[in-house]
Amino acid sequence: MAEATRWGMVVDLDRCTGCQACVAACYAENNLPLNTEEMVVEDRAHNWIRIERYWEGEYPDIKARFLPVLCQHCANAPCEPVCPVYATYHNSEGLNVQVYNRCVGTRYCINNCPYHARFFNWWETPLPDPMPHYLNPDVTVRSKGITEKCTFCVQRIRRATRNAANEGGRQVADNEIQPACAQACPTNTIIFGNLANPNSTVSKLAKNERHYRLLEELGTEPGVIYLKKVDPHAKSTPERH
Amino acid sequence: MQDRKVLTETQINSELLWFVFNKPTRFWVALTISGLLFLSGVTAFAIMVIFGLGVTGLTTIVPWAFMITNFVFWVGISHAGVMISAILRLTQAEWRRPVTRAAEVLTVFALATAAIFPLIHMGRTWRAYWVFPVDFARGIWPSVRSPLIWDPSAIFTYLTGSALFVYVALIPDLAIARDRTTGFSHKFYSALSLGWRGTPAQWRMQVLAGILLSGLILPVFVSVHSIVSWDFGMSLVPNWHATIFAPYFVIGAVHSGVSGVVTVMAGLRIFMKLENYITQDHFDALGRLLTVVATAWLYFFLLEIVYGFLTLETAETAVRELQILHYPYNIMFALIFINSYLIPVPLWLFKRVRRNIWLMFVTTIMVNVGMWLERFIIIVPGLLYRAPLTFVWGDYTPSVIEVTLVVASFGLVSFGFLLFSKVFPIIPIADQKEGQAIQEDIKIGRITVPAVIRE
Amino acid sequence: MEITRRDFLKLMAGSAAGAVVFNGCNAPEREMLMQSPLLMPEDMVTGLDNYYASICRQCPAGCGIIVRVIEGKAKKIEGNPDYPVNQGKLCARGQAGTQVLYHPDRIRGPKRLVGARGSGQYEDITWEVATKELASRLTQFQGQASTVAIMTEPLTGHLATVVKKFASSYGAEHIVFDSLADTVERTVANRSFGQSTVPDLDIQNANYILSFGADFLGTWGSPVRYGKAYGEFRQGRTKRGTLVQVEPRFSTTAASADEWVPVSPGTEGILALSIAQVIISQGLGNSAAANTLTGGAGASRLNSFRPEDVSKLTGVSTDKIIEIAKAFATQKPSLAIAGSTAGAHSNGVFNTSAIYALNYLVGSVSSPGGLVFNPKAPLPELQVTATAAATFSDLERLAKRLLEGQPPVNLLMVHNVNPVHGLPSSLGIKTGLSKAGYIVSFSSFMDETTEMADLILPDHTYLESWGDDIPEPGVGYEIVGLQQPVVNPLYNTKAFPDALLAIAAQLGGKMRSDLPWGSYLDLIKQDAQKLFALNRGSVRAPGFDAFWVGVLQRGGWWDTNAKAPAGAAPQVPALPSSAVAPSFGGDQSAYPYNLIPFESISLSHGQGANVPWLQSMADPVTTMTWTTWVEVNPKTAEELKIVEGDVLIVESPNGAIRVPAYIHPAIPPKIVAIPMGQGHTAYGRYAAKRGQNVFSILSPVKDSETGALAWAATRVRLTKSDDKIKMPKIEGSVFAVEPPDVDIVGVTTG
Amino acid sequence: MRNQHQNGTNHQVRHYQALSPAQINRFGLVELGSSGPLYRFCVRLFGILALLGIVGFMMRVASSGFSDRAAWGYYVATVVFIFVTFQAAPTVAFAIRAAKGHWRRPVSRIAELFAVVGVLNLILLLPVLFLIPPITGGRKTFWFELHWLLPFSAPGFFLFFGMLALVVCGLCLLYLSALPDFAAARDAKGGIYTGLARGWVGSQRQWKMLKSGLNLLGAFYLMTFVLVTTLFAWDVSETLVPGWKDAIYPAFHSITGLQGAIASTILALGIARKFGGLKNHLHMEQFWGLSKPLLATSLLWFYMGWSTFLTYWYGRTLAEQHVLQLLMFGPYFTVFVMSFLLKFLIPLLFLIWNRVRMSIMGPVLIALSILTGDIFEMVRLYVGPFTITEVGHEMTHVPAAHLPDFADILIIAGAISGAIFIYLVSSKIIPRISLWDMKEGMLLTRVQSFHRAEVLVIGKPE
Ligand SMILES: Nc1nc2c(c(=O)[nH]1)N[C@H]1C(S)=C(S)[C@@H](COP(=O)(O)OP(=O)(O)OC[C@H]3O[C@@H](n4cnc5c(=O)[nH]c(N)nc54)[C@H](O)[C@@H]3O)O[C@H]1N2
Ligand code: SF4
Ligand code: SF4
Ligand code: SF4
Ligand code: SF4
Ligand code: SF4
Repeated sequence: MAEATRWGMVVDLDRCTGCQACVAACYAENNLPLNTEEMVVEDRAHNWIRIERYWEGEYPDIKARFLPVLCQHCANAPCEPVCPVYATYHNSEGLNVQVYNRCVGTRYCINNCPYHARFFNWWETPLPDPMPHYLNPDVTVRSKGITEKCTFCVQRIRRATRNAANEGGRQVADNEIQPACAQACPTNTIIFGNLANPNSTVSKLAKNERHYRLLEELGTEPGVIYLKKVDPHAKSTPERH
Repeated sequence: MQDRKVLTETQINSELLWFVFNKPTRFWVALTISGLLFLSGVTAFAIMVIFGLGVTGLTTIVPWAFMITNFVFWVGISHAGVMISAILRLTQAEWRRPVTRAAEVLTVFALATAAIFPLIHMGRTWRAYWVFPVDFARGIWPSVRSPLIWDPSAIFTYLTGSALFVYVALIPDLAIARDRTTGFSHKFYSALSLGWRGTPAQWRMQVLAGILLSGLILPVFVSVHSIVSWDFGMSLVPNWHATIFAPYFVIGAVHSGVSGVVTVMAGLRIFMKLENYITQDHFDALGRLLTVVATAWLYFFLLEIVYGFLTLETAETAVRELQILHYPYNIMFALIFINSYLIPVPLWLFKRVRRNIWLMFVTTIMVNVGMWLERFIIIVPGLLYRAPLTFVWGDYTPSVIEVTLVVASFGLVSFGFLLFSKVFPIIPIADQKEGQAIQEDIKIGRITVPAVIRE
Repeated sequence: MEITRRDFLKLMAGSAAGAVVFNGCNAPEREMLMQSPLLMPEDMVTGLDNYYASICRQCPAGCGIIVRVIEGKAKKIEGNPDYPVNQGKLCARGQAGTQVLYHPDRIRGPKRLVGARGSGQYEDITWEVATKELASRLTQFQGQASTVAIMTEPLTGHLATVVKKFASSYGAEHIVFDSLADTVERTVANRSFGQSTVPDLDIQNANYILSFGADFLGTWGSPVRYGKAYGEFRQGRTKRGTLVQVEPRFSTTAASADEWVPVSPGTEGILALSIAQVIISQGLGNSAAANTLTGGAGASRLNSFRPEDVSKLTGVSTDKIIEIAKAFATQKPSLAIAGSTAGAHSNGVFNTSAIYALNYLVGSVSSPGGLVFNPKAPLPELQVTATAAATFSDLERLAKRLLEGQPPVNLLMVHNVNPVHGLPSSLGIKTGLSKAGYIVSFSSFMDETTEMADLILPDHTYLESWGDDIPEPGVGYEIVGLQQPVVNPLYNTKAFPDALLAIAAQLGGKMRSDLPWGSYLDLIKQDAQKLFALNRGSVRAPGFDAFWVGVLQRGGWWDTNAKAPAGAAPQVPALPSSAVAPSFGGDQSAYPYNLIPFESISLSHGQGANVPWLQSMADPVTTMTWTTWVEVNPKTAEELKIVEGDVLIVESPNGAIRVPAYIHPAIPPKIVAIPMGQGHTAYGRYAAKRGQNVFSILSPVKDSETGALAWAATRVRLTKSDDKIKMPKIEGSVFAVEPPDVDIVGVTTG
Repeated sequence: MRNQHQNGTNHQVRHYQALSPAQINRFGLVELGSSGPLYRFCVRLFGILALLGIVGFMMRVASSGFSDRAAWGYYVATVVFIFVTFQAAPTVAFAIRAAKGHWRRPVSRIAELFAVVGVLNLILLLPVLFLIPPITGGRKTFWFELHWLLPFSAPGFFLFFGMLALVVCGLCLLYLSALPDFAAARDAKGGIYTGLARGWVGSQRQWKMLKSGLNLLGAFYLMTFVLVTTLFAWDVSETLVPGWKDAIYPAFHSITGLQGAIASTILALGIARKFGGLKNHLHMEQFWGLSKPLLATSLLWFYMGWSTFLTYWYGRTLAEQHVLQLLMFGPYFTVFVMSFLLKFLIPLLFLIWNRVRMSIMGPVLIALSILTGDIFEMVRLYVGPFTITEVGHEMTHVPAAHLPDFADILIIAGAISGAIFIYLVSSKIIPRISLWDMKEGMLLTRVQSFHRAEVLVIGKPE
């Protein structure tokens, strides 16, 4: 790519309703295994994006706060240095990439991801026929013993860049790439784009005064920028602004 | 050393080689039991490979638990060998002589067992060779920035070193065995004893090699557990990400390792009837050593716990709270403290306890129960309450498979140890004789004081 | 010193550790470039994909979809960015369509019962045999046509045409079944606004939304459409809107609201009238409207609703009522909506009409930021839209008739509905069905009702069929959505309308002439010609073929200029001067808790239960998956000495179910809530024998005016059982609150 | 009695100097009370410097008062320096006694004598107590929210009583160890020694009590020392720095103390040998014996420091970056490099050679390097933290380096001189060599021939 690229995302918490459309979209796009009841009970379910719900206050003055959490594609990703085989690495476009067929399944990266964004294939999880028909051919189906996680729908990024290259080597347009979750999200909570381009929608949104990054104090430099929830009735304490 | 026995060289030879040349039933029983335990582990591993790691109790929240705990535990035990041999050899502690080989052999088998665990805990053990630089064709290398690459390097260095250590010290004894055997055994011992004749030149070489190896292996010994600790320290997991881990792990390893040696010594003394060699003096000396080590360990243990609170950060304090207040971790926490310090150390202050083989046997086993739990409580609670994201805090219960693997590891170590002691003398014969030679008495007025000759 | 972790690691890797100590501070900020030499699927070209526009049929909202198809296999469903209802967005259920299409438990061809009814023993037959079989039955009962009934879901578009024609031509009864029928809302729309369809909501432009029970961000109405508008309402414009949710249960919408007002169940209307009282007495609202609404009497008509008088009854403080009233009247445009629980009481119409009337007071009827009315369909042929569902009273009569055989039901044809699962078991519908003469099911899945069938003529799934749709709630202008098959039918199934046409053809005579089309597609195309002839709207073309292609490509036809006529304001009915109190099934002393069943955001009231993605998708607030739970307030839990996962026996006067408790900090202490959708005994491997069906214990309380089921009017008692389960939920093992020292969910007050 | 075998091949025997008990006594007691010109000069010099230190202290108070914490950084660093070097030295006496090294006997007293420095340091500590912010000040602290339980400034309270216990213990240790020598002095000279040696007759019971008393007091001294170091580490430096979350730091600090203890002892031995007339008592063997733990503690110092560094670097949270910045790479970079060189690199590069270890000059110079390094180290660890005013979890900006002013220099020089002054004076009252220990050693050692070699036979009575 000619243009400097740092793929990033803005998640506007004031829009999110916790509806889970993004979760289902990610299941469908990325060939996630079926999260059986056992997997959920055993804390082994795969949700590359999940909607965390925090409680604040007590009945009747209680608030639920929704927070979509996915891989933050950290510029300083703690998951990367611990991998002994380079199965997770950083690419030149700012993506934290997971190379499934290189992963030996140490799960060290899972330990070290402060966002709990990584998932391990505890079993082989075949789909009953004819369900494999809906599998996305652009995305590997992971076998047992491998760690996986949100890729920012890298296959869509690849497709768009390839198309752009085929169309006379033009630049990928702003908002041309939509990860499945962003595409589905009814409220437009999720916006994706190139943070390195100051004119992109994400870059502009990222400068919104409500912006913050999750667990920023860890110095991971996430590529996902959150915009704060607006709550006129929030019990505002000095630390929480 | 109050109760030094005077033994003739012939007596030493025959007593220490008795086990090698005879086949007592108790040996075969013990070997079979430990072999079966080991086989149960092989079965458990096969199940893991065939069905996937889902058969364990591990979860996305706790991806490391029993197997890694057991890994750290055995690496810890393995520290006793060099601790006893190298340090005592360098400081010329006389009482070391009968203790060294058992300690070193324990090191080798404990370490070999430990090395198995990171491998079988992998999701794709069959790809384990990728952590070594093998993929020349595609130019794909392991990542030297990962502590998981430092681990195998350190462990294999240590394993090679300690195996060499055992072997070098073993050569004169192999020659003794060679001279007393015929047929295949003779050929076997001949080959291994590398033409040892006991010439002054050979002895000089042997002593020099021993001292050199001792000096070289000490840094390795410190590095191994430091590196193991960095598997945790280099992460961002609350409670794991602690500066203290390297020395804390090393001192903990020495604590559990020396305790392990005492347990094994007591077991040997009873099992092989070695009262003439492994004497109460040894337990006395090791007991005193343990008191010091345990106290140092306690200091680090307390520092580590206190520092979780000192930060006043939720992620850290939550883990301490879990460790100290919540079932079942509170029980384990109490057991660690009680088993590894509160009961044994005050007892060891009494000479009578230190000289009581059964009490030493029991207290050192207690220490290691505590130390196993200590590793567990370092590893698991930190993961359970990993990050400030309280939304994803979880639970962990080990599965039968994991418990089996842990039990099997004890089977494997005993199996190896037993097999070794069947083939080689477990007390260094030559060293024992040297000790006999340099012991002296001196008279001061009316009392006689035991003394040793300083070269 | 700005050193990235990678810099350091590189140094570690590349140089002696000692060098780091001294050089570290000067290390340049540079990324460590490490491209993998391994080939990944995303790097490969995997073939050509096609995208087909169609309509989502996972719920009645009817969003526009685009399906990615590769080599004849549907891969991914996406929102149609062009389609006015959802504008490119899609909900989770919409995403899950591929799992419906490729579901392993689909019925793969026509079947005939060979064993006893309900035994599940069927033989495979051909469509020819199947059609003949049904035709001969129909011929047999031609004399007593009224003993034949067709039961379907609420239908729109040409499917409604075909079914209605079929029924009327034969003389059969057409029963429209919907567990959560919108009868009350429709009645109020009609009475208060003179509308035959439910109005659309201009959420995007509203400034203050006062929603009574309407979970419009979760399950009510057109969630994707409303969700999209809600996003704009929050952050898509200069002034952020305010949302107040008045509801006894903490729904998804309550969770997103600026304020949640837990109101006593069934008193929503009283609260609304109290708000009206404040607005009128303080002269805040539109005085003309106030005059009309009070029949000229002014605030005095509402004297019995003064906040201080109703505060105790509604459980909302006087101050809060006044505050809401003032805000509602002043922060215009404001919008009052009622739905779900507000209407699901014995006084449902009273509640709903009182709430909607508030819109008159602030001038939000048919104005920006308020209620938006829809025009009639562009063609009279499509006017059959919005088939009103049978009321609960009708279904009670049906059940009685089935049970007593008087008058008999000789032949019952069922399409896409599951009354056995979706009705209170006190009705005895299952026993009733077992007594019906002959049952034919057109279902794609072996659900509880289909299990009772004698003959099964499986329909295609919606991704394999043609169809059209006039969405309701509409978009404020004329729209016809077009549904097309995106893949060839997987199995030996037949589209329901085509099956009916084939039978009609077989029956011949009047049936044949009333339903003359060779196929359902012919019918659709025939009317598409008329749309083409209008020569306006989103697709205009020189010839029909081009028009047809255009409509297929865009997913339908619409005309943004064709809005509802301004027309004369409808007759505004006066507000009641006295309250209609709710009544409940089960008396307070024996059954101390109000049970609020609620629609699951993923499973709806049961349709989604066979789809594994939807089963594993977390409920937004509790994060529960795969099962049923009962939401219990922590205080109540303390009184009952229960903890999460304890199985409770939830007992109403009409039955009991065993459900694990979820300790829910945001449910009022005297209320318990249970999601709908589970408790299937059949319906495929992912649905069967899972959770409990809350419908089964509902008391047969009805809205006093319409006879609709008052499904939120049951009282229960709770008993702790000895069982305990580990809850299948996404959240962790502790109560998730933000730690004091870290901002997890950033919140700002302005 | 045998004389030195200058050309012998056997090193142990080479330096073995057998003296008779009478010789030992005579030599040890003759110097008590008497003094040479060099001694007198030193006492005067250090006395005057100490007085200047008091002047410096006055200047500090006058110019900064007690509220400006930053101004007191060098003062605190000096107190801790004296603590981790001189005051630490008695631990060496205990350690070598417990290890039963046969070469230890002439070393113990020289190390134990440092206990008297504790009295001075206890006094110097008093101002520090007012400088540590109280726990009620909102700072992150080990004492949590315990202020309801502890109505006083908890850190100062525990630090003071810990220090008091240490000083008392040190003096008791010194007194007990010197008791038989006092008795010898009493027998030879009388005077104050009659009072000091009261009751000592040398009965078996008394000897037994003396031995176990020395062990107990020594162990207690070591543990109290570690405890007080830990308190210094926690309350006087670490908790002042937001984000400094370093569990190893107290242990690291204790190791600094043990390294300083050995270095101080070696330096004192060197001076005593060169200028104090102890040539016949102190031999290469003593320096050799101490140089091994000196190397070990230097290595441990690096090891623990590296652990912290590596952990912080991998963690790389913002807080950790700031702490590294403050303590290593930022304002105190030079200071850090100096302490790293003097306390680790130089000792390592030289002490790994047996040739250096087996000499007298070598260990002494290394000890000097380490002690100098300790000054830098204390500046790094205390001056920096004292310049920080913010409280909380994370430092938002790293303050600039704080340089010493004239008052600070007077304080540093004065306090150290004061410590030396006290030591010198005490050594005229208490024998610098443990006479009874030496005599015992003579009794337990023989030189014998073994086969063709001449060997030492050492009695091991326990
Ligand atoms: N979806 C899918 N993908 C596949 C496969 C599959 O089965 N399904 N099969 C895989 C396999 S086995 C293979 S071998 C590859 C084949 O993949 P390709 O090598 O891409 O094969 P083709 O598409 O058959 O032909 C390549 C191009 O060569 C042109 N061509 C034909 N004759 C000549 C000629 O004489 N000179 C020149 N210069 N060009 C010519 C053709 O017009 C065409 O544009 O595809 C692989 N990819
Ligand atoms: S969020 Fe986790 S998985 Fe993603 S880059 Fe960061 S550390 Fe790695
Ligand atoms: S689980 Fe896979 S990606 Fe993660 S650290 Fe291990 S090998 Fe690397
Ligand atoms: S970006 Fe793609 S992979 Fe990541 S959560 Fe969204 S849909 Fe899933
Ligand atoms: S789809 Fe959008 S609104 Fe719904 S949960 Fe996901 S991010 Fe939130
Ligand atoms: S709201 Fe209904 S129609 Fe729209 S996508 Fe969801 S299920 Fe489909």
